[in-house]
Amino acid sequence: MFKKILIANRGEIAIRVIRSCKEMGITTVAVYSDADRRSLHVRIADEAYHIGESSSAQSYLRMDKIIEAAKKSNAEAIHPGYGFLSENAEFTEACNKAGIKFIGPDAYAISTMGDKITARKKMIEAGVSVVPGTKGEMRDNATILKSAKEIGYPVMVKASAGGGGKGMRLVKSEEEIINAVKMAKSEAKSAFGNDAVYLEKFVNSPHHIEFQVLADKFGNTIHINERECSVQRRHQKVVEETPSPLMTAALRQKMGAEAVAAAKAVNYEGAGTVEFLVDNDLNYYFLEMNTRLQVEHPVTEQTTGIDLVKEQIRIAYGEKLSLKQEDVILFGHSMECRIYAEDAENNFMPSPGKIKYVKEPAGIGVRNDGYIYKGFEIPIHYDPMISKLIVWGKDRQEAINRMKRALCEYRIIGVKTSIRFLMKIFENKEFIAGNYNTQFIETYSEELFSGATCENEDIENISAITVFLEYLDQVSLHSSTINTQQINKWKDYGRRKGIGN
Amino acid sequence: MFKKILIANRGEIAIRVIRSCKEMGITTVAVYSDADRRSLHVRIADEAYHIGESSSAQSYLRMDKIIEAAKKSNAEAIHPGYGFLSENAEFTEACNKAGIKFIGPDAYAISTMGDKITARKKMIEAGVSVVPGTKGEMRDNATILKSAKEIGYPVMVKASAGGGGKGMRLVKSEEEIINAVKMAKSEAKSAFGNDAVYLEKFVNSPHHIEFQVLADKFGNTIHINERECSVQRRHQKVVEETPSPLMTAALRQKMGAEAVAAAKAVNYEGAGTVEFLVDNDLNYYFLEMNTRLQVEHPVTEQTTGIDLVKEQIRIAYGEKLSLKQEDVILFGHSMECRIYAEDAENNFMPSPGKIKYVKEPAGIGVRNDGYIYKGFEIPIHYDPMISKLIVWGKDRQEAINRMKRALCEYRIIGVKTSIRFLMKIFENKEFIAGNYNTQFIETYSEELFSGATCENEDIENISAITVFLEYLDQVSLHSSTINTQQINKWKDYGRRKGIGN
Amino acid sequence: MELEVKINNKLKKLELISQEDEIYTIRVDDEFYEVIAVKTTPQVYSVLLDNISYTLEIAKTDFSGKKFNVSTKNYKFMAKVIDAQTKYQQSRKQENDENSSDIISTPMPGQVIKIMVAEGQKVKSGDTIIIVEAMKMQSEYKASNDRIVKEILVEEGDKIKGHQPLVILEKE
Amino acid sequence: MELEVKINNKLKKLELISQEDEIYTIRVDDEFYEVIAVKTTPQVYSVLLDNISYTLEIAKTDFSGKKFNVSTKNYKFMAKVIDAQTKYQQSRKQENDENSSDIISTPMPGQVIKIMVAEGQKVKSGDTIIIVEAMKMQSEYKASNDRIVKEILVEEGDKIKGHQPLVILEKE
Repeated sequence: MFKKILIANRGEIAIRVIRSCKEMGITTVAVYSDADRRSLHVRIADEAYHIGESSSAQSYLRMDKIIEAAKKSNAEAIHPGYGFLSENAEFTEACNKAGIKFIGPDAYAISTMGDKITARKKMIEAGVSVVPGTKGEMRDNATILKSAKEIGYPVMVKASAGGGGKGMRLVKSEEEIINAVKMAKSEAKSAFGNDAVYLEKFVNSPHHIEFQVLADKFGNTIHINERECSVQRRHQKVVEETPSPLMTAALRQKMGAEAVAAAKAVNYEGAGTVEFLVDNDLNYYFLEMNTRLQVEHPVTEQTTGIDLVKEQIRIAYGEKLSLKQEDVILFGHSMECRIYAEDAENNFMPSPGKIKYVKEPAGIGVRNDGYIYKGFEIPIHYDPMISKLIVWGKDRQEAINRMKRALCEYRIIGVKTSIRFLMKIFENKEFIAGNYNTQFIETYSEELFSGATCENEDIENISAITVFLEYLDQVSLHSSTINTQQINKWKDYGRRKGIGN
Repeated sequence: MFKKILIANRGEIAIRVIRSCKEMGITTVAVYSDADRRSLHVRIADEAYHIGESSSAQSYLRMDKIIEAAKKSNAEAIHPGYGFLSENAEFTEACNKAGIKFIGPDAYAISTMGDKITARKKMIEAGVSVVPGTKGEMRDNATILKSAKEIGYPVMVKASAGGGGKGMRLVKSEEEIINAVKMAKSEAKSAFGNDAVYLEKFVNSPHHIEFQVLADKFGNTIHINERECSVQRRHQKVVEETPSPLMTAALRQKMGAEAVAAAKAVNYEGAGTVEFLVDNDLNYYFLEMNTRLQVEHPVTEQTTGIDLVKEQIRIAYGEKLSLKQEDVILFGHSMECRIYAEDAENNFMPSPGKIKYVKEPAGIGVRNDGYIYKGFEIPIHYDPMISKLIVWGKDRQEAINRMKRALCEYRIIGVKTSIRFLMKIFENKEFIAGNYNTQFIETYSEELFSGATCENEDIENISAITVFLEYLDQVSLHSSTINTQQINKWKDYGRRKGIGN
Repeated sequence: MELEVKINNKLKKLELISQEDEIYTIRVDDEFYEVIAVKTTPQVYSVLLDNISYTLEIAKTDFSGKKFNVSTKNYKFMAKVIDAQTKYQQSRKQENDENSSDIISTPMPGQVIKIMVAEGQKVKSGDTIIIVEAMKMQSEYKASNDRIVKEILVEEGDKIKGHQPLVILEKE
Repeated sequence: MELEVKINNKLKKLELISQEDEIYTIRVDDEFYEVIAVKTTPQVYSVLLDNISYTLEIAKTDFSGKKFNVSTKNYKFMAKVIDAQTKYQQSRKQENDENSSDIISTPMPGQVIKIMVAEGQKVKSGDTIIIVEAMKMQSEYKASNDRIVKEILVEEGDKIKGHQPLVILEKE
């Protein structure tokens, strides 16, 4: 096995990876930017290398610095976590060149899946269901009109190199299509330097369901069940769970097989995720493949007993998968909440700052993968995620009740958080019933974002009383009450000693 | 379901119970002594009642005060936790009289299992294997000599009402037996007010293996696998795990069936534990039944997905068991360490005191059921347990590696703890191989208790450097460096404003 | 002992009537509360009122020791103690406000991305003054009245703290 | 800046050679260490030495600010800073020790169960003076020399703190 691994990431995911390395007896190397000198991942790792200034571009995205640190520390492999360099084909090649094993798929798999038109083509070849749409680029208006008609309105115009909604357009009728394609091309050109766009059928109010896959270098590829990630805000996942409330055993088998086919089509190696859109009639369409570990991977771990980070490392080391498809179980139900330093009641403004108090939830069925501590200042430079709060329950109802209990135990002062907003999701009747799709947050926005105004006079008054007591306590501290008592005790002791003489 | 439950306990187990109540939507009532006003269970509960002075006898053992609190708060049921009043038949009857449901078995089951001679008789009737020995009291020397000869030396003399080793004697030959019985009777009389003793075959270097059982009031009784608790120090369990490294599926079925028979023999209701001694030839003998929740119950929860506290509450409410024997699974491996405030390197002297710093372990597969916080003063009046640290792994090896990782993350300053001692257990080769019995700690005492002297010059020097820096920091604080800087910044701002004018 | 505490925007008058060990009788406006209160750690209070258990976490928000964030199971409050000193300062501040300058600042730390104005420039209500980025999200800070830019205290690219004055506006 | 630090029972001489931001060069006896050290919170130091990461938790053990418990991944130390003031006090203490009294105290808080002696009584080395209970475990505290009981400062049943003087013995 590897003796030493460098983790090219920060925050909770760096700690998540380090923990599994430690359990495998592997020495861990952290890297850090200026802003992260006090970050927990630096302390929990065995070694730590400074790689640059605070901005990501000058630190966690600097391939040269990271490879230099790996060489200096004699790390044999690099785990990229998620984000940063985790889906960067160039970085995997740089690692190869430096003789360091990149823990993830090869450049071919990353770049094929990274380009949407190429990925679509590959998936169609591999027999994976894709959203009906055009196969390649569209050069003339006649082709555009014909293709759109074949697909049937409404259609989506999408950029091949796209992401984050850029170069994406919803077209409802024939009149709009030519102009929409023109606009999308122009946007795509400026955003990605590539004006290729394609047309896709618009899937109305879909579910976002993804399959975790594992593949070794010997071509053994399995899926490890699905995750339902339809609770999204602006395409950002908020709550994830497994199993999906929508899933049936038959559908899982069918979709799982296609996820495996998708991975095999690009000779995938490591852990990856194949994302699908699923409509209300349970038609499903390949959306994209994420060629790395996902933030929501723990819900899969909790329900299958598989440590996905350890599997990644074993695969990267060249081991054969120890699991066969039929060994994968699905035990109970797991859910994850992403806890962010943001002001949910104020349009989710980021809320960086110093943690003045933190009490993390614990106890039966609760796992909190975090990295903050009291006194830590959440840097302004990176993603504002504080932790992933994961629960396991024997069924969905127990998982929901446990998540509510855990959210209730979780107390953070110093930054605003999404905790109260999340609590409302777990109190929403349709969510509890398992009836939700990607439109969920929008549909119930009024309920979910209702300001938590306090209607309880007692609680206000008790808060006022507590503030009053705190003020009194401070005043008495300044007037040295405590020191006086201290002195009196010594006097008392002296006096008693005196009497004894 | 019950709307409100009073928890007649403190510390980690009170919090453990409250968490499951919260997940069931049940309002919780805590009770507390003078010493526990700042204890976490008071804060985490919905309500809290003061029940007396610090000593247990004046608070947590005061049945009248606890029942009064239950009545005042309109609690419908009382959960006793473990220890204190949890195995007190008188208390269950007092609850009955007050119209409050005691969450546990009835007085008959508690008192039958509480008296060793009566329990032995019952078990023999029920066909449960017991250690070969005398059936009743021994009135004359001839009977004693005859019985001992039948059993075969060495034999144990045990007090019927016994516990904690009092009134217990190992006899190796015929010459010693008469005197040993006389001494044991006298000790038993003064310790328990009851001089009844009996003889048992001495089981050499046994394993301590126990079975968790659940029984509803309709007579449905099942077992939920075994727990191996052979790592003991002076009859105190230190590390527990499930499954037992010794267990086979066939033996589990046989012993489990006897555990169920034992529970049925006393019309058991609720959660209980049937303890067995197992010798190296896998002969097993009923030891005793604990008619309450055990400290080590979480390892069973982690490997079966069953929340035992919730099951206790459902059974007490009169629900039928939702599980059948064939529904009980055994998924992966779980281990528990008891973290104590004690000085393992100094004969396990209790080490109460103020917690100056605490960092609890977390992450994949780790559960820490605790109750301390920074600034909390562990009271001198009660059991010095700080927390139960529980891990789950897909197999025994992963559980061991995870426990080592978790123990390594666990940092406590202010009181001495057993953490380093525990770490050595998980590094012992025979423990790792699963070859251990109740003699384990004694056998390896030299290795396990070896003082952790630091051989690393660098670490000593870095510690010295850190102390030096801390000293410098304090000196500079006293000379108000920080305040000066603060003032300078304001000056600077004022100056800049001034220039602007 | 008597003073005022502002909870969010509600002003409450408090008076300590009596104290015996951990039992406090306190009047809040016209109601009397008997609470058992202990400070378990420097930031956490455990308060029992009629045997109902409340936990309140409290953190100072500035150096005055009079402004706090208070957090309970379901709510968070901004709280402020108004004692004699505060009242005096408030009365002085009101005078200053009469011919005051507007100070543009941000509620959180970040980085100055773009300054849209120059010193001496006239701006209208709603004009963007400065753009600040934190955690990859940019926010525009606008003038709330017609003003003149008196002074710009930062440069583009500067790291800034929360509540730090960035741009000072004044009436024409 | 130069002083002595005692780690358990080893005395080490330390000197701060230079400091630039978080990089300290410190001499320990005859070895030079260049460390990157930050205090992440009031009790935790993160120290990097040759890119190896050490976390040290530190807590004061008394009010002097010179005695600490230090905890690292695998070890715990008692540490003591010996500065000029300490040295002066030590030299004075030695004088006192010449004709000093023995003070019986316990390392932890507990309750006095039984006092085995009376004031004025002669005791021999090994005689039990007092029995104290903590967490249901009783401990006997004995005289380490032949002495006379000068003063008993507690009564049976008293709650006591750690290190509190309980009984004072003196030479005949």
